[in-house]
Amino acid sequence: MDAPVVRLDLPARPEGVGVVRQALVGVADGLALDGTVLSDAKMAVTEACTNAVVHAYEPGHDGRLEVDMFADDAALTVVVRDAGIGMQPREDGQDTHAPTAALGLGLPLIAALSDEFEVRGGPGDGTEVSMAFNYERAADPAAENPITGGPGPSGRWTLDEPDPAG
Amino acid sequence: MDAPVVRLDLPARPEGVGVVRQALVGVADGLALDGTVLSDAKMAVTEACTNAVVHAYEPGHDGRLEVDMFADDAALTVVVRDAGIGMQPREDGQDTHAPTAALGLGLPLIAALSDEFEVRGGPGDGTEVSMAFNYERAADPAAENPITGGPGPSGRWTLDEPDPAG
Amino acid sequence: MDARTIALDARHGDVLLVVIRGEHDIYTAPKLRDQLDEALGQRPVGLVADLSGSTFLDSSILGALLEARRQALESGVNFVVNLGEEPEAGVQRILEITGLVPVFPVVRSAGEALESARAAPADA
Amino acid sequence: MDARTIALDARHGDVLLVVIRGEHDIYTAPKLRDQLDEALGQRPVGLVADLSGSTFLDSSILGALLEARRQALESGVNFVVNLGEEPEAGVQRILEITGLVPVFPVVRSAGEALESARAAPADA
Ligand SMILES: Nc1ncnc2c1ncn2[C@@H]1O[C@H](COP(=O)(O)OP(=O)(O)O)[C@@H](O)[C@H]1O
Ligand SMILES: Nc1ncnc2c1ncn2[C@@H]1O[C@H](COP(=O)(O)OP(=O)(O)O)[C@@H](O)[C@H]1O
Repeated sequence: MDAPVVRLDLPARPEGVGVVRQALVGVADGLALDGTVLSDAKMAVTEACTNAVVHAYEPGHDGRLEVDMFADDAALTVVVRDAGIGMQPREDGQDTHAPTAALGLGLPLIAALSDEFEVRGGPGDGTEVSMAFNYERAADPAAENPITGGPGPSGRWTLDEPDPAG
Repeated sequence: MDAPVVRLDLPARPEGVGVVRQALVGVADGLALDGTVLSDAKMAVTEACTNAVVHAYEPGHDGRLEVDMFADDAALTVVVRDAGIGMQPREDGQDTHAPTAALGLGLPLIAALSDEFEVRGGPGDGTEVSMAFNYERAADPAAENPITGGPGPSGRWTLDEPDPAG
Repeated sequence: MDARTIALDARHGDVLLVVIRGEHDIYTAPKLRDQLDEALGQRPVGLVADLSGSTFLDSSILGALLEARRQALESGVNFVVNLGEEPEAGVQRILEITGLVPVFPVVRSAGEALESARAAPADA
Repeated sequence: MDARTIALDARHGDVLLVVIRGEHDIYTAPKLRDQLDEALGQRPVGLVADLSGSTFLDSSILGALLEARRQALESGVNFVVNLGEEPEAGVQRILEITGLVPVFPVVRSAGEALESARAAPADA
């Protein structure tokens, strides 16, 4: 993709998430993006940035958060990247750096609100989440990737088990 | 200055100016910046970015615009940088890449709305404009660096001649 | 960005309102948690999270609201979310696609919110 | 960002309004120039640039407005800027620090704007 890229590079801190979201609004403004698509993009990008802030780096260690936004004829693509610990296999439902009560809805929301998404990276490699938001949608992505389940007793979201027969 | 920096790197195009301004709003939000200071910063940063878009690169050639924002205890500093032709000595009032009717108020506005500013770079070196916005102002910078003159017959702003006696 | 405010409204007798305006995310979630805790600590009959003036909420905010709901249920406080009559589209959407409208529960006006915060039996 | 719109309001007889809402800068300045040109091309008695709903204007926009004012003066059209009764602080500030309030001239209400667009002699 050789579309010109808007890149943000900022500290992976809570106050940075709003900076990215505001910049996204500015990019969308130049594209005359539809209201629902913009609002879905704001939410999905917020969740991806929040994950970099919350999960990627050791508490107290300031890592960077890098975000690329580029527009082609059909979609706005946003890539959120960190150089942190990478997605770890979960052990007994506990997260290395999770604060009190990470709800567990971030990736499900990203799946439900983007028209296409990809998560790259493994332990030690950092994490890169790429999300595309089509200007014209054939269907509501939230209907295609619905969020199932509900709040569990632990405070974390409990997704419904996929039906092995379906 | 080793404060963590929010960096934006984007094409020097008209639609990019709003992206920078929106990101600035996001940064200000994390700093709980005073309304007047924010509104002055939005204006000054807009003018600096507009200059990079309008003057730095040959028409049709897409250069980059780089913006750093960092906050210390006393001020928010914004640096706007391009890799373009640099500030040129003006010849007979004509500007190399100026579009119809560049008003000539950009640098005067930057001077009037920032508490401190600096322009670096010469022909061929690109241009870097650094502006500081104090959280608490001792005086209104617009009173200290007032904009003089008015619209001239050519469409460009005509600044009052500085009084050689003063 | 719209002003981000979180405020306690105690002008409704035995029902407390936590009023959430503007954009909220991980940056302001701790403040919201504190405000909700403080409100619950006052042992009101009901607690309303008023989202009618909020323009953006993410999953950190949903997490804070769900935690308050859990504590409210435990201590017999009626909990309800007021989305208002003209909610911001994105705020409505996150509540709908997560299926949380009947869970919180979500109502659509201040009047309805006060009524169910006063009257509803705190069932689990 | 607030919706950026530039619209022609032709419901006031011989006075045309160009209504500028939201944030405007170099990106939308060409559209504003076109709209102002089009309005002047209709040879109205007066032309009002209505900034009462605008939340941000930079020097590109001032340049477009000054150019329209110049053309209006040349062709005997009364030109006036309406800032409204509750202008955005930043919009008011750029007009004040540039000393342009008496130049355009700037008035503070739609009524005043229509009145001076109808009545004022187009002096130079
Ligand atoms: N950028 C990241 N770096 C490291 N781990 C991550 C990152 N993003 C997500 N994860 C892991 O994936 C899990 C699920 O993320 P998510 O669905 O967003 O829920 P939540 O963030 O609320 O836990 C997280 O708990 C965390 O373990
Ligand atoms: N980033 C830049 N690159 C090259 N030249 C510049 C740049 N910024 C300003 N200039 C030069 O300085 C002049 C004055 O700039 P300014 O005061 O902002 O007025 P204007 O942009 O309206 O002409 C410009 O006309 C241009 O020649």
